[in-house]
Amino acid sequence: MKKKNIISAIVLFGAFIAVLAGCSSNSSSKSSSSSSDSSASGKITAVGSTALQPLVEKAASNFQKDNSKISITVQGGGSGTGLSQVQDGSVAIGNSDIFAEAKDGIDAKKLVDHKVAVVGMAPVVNKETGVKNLTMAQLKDIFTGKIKNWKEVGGKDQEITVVNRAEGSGTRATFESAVLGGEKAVKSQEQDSNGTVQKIVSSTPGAISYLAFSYLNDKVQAVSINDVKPTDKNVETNDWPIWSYEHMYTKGDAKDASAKFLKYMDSSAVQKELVGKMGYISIHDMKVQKDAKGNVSNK
Amino acid sequence: MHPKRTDKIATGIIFCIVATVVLILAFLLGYILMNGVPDITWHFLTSQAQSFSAGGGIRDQLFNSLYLLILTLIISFPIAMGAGIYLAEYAKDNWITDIIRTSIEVLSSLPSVVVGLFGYLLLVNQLNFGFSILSGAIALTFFNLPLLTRNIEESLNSVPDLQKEAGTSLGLSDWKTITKIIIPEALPGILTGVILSSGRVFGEAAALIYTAGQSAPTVSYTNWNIFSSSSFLNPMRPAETLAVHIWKVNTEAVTPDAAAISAGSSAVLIIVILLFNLSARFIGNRIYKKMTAAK
Amino acid sequence: MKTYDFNDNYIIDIDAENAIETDNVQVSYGKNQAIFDTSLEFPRFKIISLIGASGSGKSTYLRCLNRMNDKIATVTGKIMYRNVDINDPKTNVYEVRKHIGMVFQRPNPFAKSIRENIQFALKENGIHDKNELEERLELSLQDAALWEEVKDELDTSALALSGGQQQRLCIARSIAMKPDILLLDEPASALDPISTSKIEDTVQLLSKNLTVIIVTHNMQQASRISDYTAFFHMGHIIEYNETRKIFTNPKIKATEDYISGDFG
Amino acid sequence: MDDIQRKLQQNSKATREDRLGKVICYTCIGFIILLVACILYFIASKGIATFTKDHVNVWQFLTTSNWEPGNLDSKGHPMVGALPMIVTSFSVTLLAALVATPFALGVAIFMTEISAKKGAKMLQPVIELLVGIPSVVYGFIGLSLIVPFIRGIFGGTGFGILSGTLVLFVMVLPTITSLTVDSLKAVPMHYRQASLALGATRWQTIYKVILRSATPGILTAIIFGMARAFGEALAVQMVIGNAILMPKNLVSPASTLTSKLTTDIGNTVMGTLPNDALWSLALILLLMSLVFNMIVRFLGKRGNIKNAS
Repeated sequence: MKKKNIISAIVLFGAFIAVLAGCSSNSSSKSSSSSSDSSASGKITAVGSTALQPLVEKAASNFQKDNSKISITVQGGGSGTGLSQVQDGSVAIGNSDIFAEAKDGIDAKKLVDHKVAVVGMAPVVNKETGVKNLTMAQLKDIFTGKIKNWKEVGGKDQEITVVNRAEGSGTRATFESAVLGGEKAVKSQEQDSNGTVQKIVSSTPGAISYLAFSYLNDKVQAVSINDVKPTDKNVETNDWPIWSYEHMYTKGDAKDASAKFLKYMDSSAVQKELVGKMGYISIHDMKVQKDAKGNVSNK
Repeated sequence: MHPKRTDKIATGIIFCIVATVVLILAFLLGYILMNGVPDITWHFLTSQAQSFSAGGGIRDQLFNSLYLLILTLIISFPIAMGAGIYLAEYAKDNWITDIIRTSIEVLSSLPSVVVGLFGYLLLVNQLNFGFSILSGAIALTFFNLPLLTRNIEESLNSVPDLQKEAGTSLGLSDWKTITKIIIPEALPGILTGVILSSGRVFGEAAALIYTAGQSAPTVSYTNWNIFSSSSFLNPMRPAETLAVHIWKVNTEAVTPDAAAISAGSSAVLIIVILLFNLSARFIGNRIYKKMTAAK
Repeated sequence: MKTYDFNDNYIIDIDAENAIETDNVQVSYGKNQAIFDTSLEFPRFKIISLIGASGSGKSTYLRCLNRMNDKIATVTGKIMYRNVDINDPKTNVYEVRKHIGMVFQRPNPFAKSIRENIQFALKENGIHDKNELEERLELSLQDAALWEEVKDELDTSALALSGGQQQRLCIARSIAMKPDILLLDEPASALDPISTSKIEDTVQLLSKNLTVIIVTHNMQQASRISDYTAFFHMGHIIEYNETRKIFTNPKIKATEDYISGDFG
Repeated sequence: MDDIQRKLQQNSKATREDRLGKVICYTCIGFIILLVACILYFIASKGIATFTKDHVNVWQFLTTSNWEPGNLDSKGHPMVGALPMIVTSFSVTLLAALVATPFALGVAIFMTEISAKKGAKMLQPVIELLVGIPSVVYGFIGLSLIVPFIRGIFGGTGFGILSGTLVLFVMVLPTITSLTVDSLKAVPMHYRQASLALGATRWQTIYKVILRSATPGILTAIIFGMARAFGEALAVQMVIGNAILMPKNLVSPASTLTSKLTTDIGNTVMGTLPNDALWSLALILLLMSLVFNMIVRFLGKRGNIKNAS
């Protein structure tokens, strides 16, 4: 039995080396697997935003029921990863919750944007602060560190704990462009994921942060701004200003399988059903549009 | 002073420490199991995960974790074995050996996120393995290697030199002596090491997010063709493991029952590790007894 | 401490067929030389004991004879066995050890069954015939005076045996290989008197078919069982003669002092 | 006769086996070395880019505390000061090892010297089990139990070095314990017997004989534990607070090298300064663990000499 062990060890080791060697020689012809051709078959890899991942994943699995020849792999990794991967051509689709133009190191001209959903974001505070509404100016002062106690905005005598989002994340970029107007946020805690922020805000007295609408629940207090409530309807008309697109980028125009899948993402099957279930707002329902610089215009 | 008294005090302190640690451990395990066990149902174990509706299970994640573990062991164990034998039997006491030991220790102290990113750039992108079980297994091998190697070396060293002399004096080659006499005797120690490192592999998430991926595509458990992309055995498919699933559910999921899934998955993870632990111990003892004919 | 002149020595040439002989063997551990310039002849089918104080180099010298010092020390000089210099790095050391077996001071049975302990090396050396394996098992255990004690429990672990039994098992393991020469490194020093005498009986029985070279602390043992005796002192061979003569009429003062216990 | 002579001078199966064995072992060890070299090169080349390509001053990188790699300061230099992370990483790791070591020692002594049979049988599986708890789970337990606990006692938010230390303490405990057990077991039995026979009490034996001779092993155990604490990302990230501020005290939010790395790496683009700067953090992490390794080697060697004399 030991002899077998050793032999198998050698064989495996050899195989491992061989696989490594074999694959490294493949890597020169890497495009074959990712941006594959022929009309209704192929392999699509979509990488990037973790926030967008569940939606694309679900859509992909529905899509594949009717298009069995196309196989779609959806992965997270973050918007930055998605954008740089699609720019390198190593994946077919890069998911991002930030405009490619807004990201350093990405040449947005080479990429084609496919907006697939809109996500609204709302400031959230710990329930015990007693604050349900803030003016835009107050919100800005809180996040720039000028207001330090909840009693200054009509709440309890309690120090404010700002929980920001990770620098470079789409959520933070959206929030800062809508709220801070170019000023720098106060240095504070940073968290990357909606789930963790939700948990921290719900359990830390005096905490404030912001979350995508889909993460709002009764554990945290969503805050209205200037008495406008954070609802889908208000986002559609831009009465609620903190929102952004979810993008799926391709390098150049989408081809073949990718094009078919992206078209499916835009179809009412996805937009009416899935997008809403995910807590996103359908791109079809928007009455306004926003460009990469944050300028809003009517559709 | 009073050695007797010191002895009593010291023993008392040690008992307190042990009690504290046991309490912490018991509390942790209790916390995880109490929170999770009520959520474990047959349905939970045998159905697919759901993204945004309640009632999803962890079937694929559980299988992926096990499969990834096995694959990791298949890759890392032989290498660690060879390296362990080298260090225990062939390495001379000089600066080269020093460098080798240092590099193994460095490998073990690399932050998992760095290993994950290294795996991501090298395996996923450069070698074009994609997000796959294979990428994940190789990335995990990076972790596993130093732990296993060290452990194997120690287990081999713990076998008395007399045994080796006995083997060589009979005209057996060093290699035969090592593989047939020393390794069987060191087996229980080696197995403990494998169990320990398996535990780490099982719970690892940060390195896998970027290598094995965070999605569990639907696979068929009846398709035994290892090269088919829908086969559960295909090592080139992306695979979300249980630990990654817990991470994902906790951080980004909008699943209504995320808390329950997370608690249940954690409990399942602990239970699986427990089972694995016990069975490895049992099998190890059996093998040892069989090899040594001890009753 | 008395000092002796190492050049003052008495080494006989034996006029018989030699099993093995060493020519000018020197051993050093790093910078420390442990054996100086040793040339000895060991006649076939005899028992030769190597005696001397602790650290005199007798064990080191013995281990040279089947190249057990390869990895720990530098050995120079010639060791002739069947007209082949087995100390030559080109010589196949594994073959050497098949013909020149060794038993160590402390019993070291494998953590296997009694049967496997004997048969393991045989199988590895290409003997797969069941009958032959069984035959060798029985014969070697009989020669080692162990058969009667263990014949009913051949498949139990060797580790369950007593120290004396384990040592006899180790001897059986070596002679199952049918060696020409058997090297024994203080084989009885860790054992009780009864086990010791059993081993001495075994050794005398064995010498009918093979040459035995035995290192021992125990001078009575040396005088009881061996035909020739070599006295080592501080890495030098001082006297080598028929055992009877060494113990009754040592030629060198150092030997005399050692034997009479007036030493060091 | 001739046959034997011939065999003595020829290679046999055993020679070939040995050669093969050596080749296998050398290949394996070579593979590991290659791997380490690859990773080192990879991290070093990426981490150095910040200084070579983006012209950040190394000294400034290590000693200033302003971290906003996306923005330039008034003089037009990128603001990448990693000091807060370095300080926090060091503090968390050292504190965790400091807290965990006595516990690990106590448990290990209990398992090897005091109740070698029953105690070890009970504790061993539990400790192995703890290694298997994923860091995410530790993180969430930390977030839901330790952070509120610290907040309750010390006020503030509860996030910070202290919470990180406590979480890491539990995480490194099994590592240090099991390695310490190994090194205590490696102390030969006759040391104990000799000491006890001289009339020493059990504690004297443990303290003066066993612990002394196991010192190098115990130090290695601590370092392995520290290594784990150092590299741990997900769990620490959840309880440390992730604020790039110099830690003022043990309960103010701070950020470790790993937590920053984990939080931000997905949001940066390969090849840009923010990304390079993060790799520089990884490089620091690596260098720091190298330094730790060397310290331990040094200590271990001294311990050995002490034992020998």
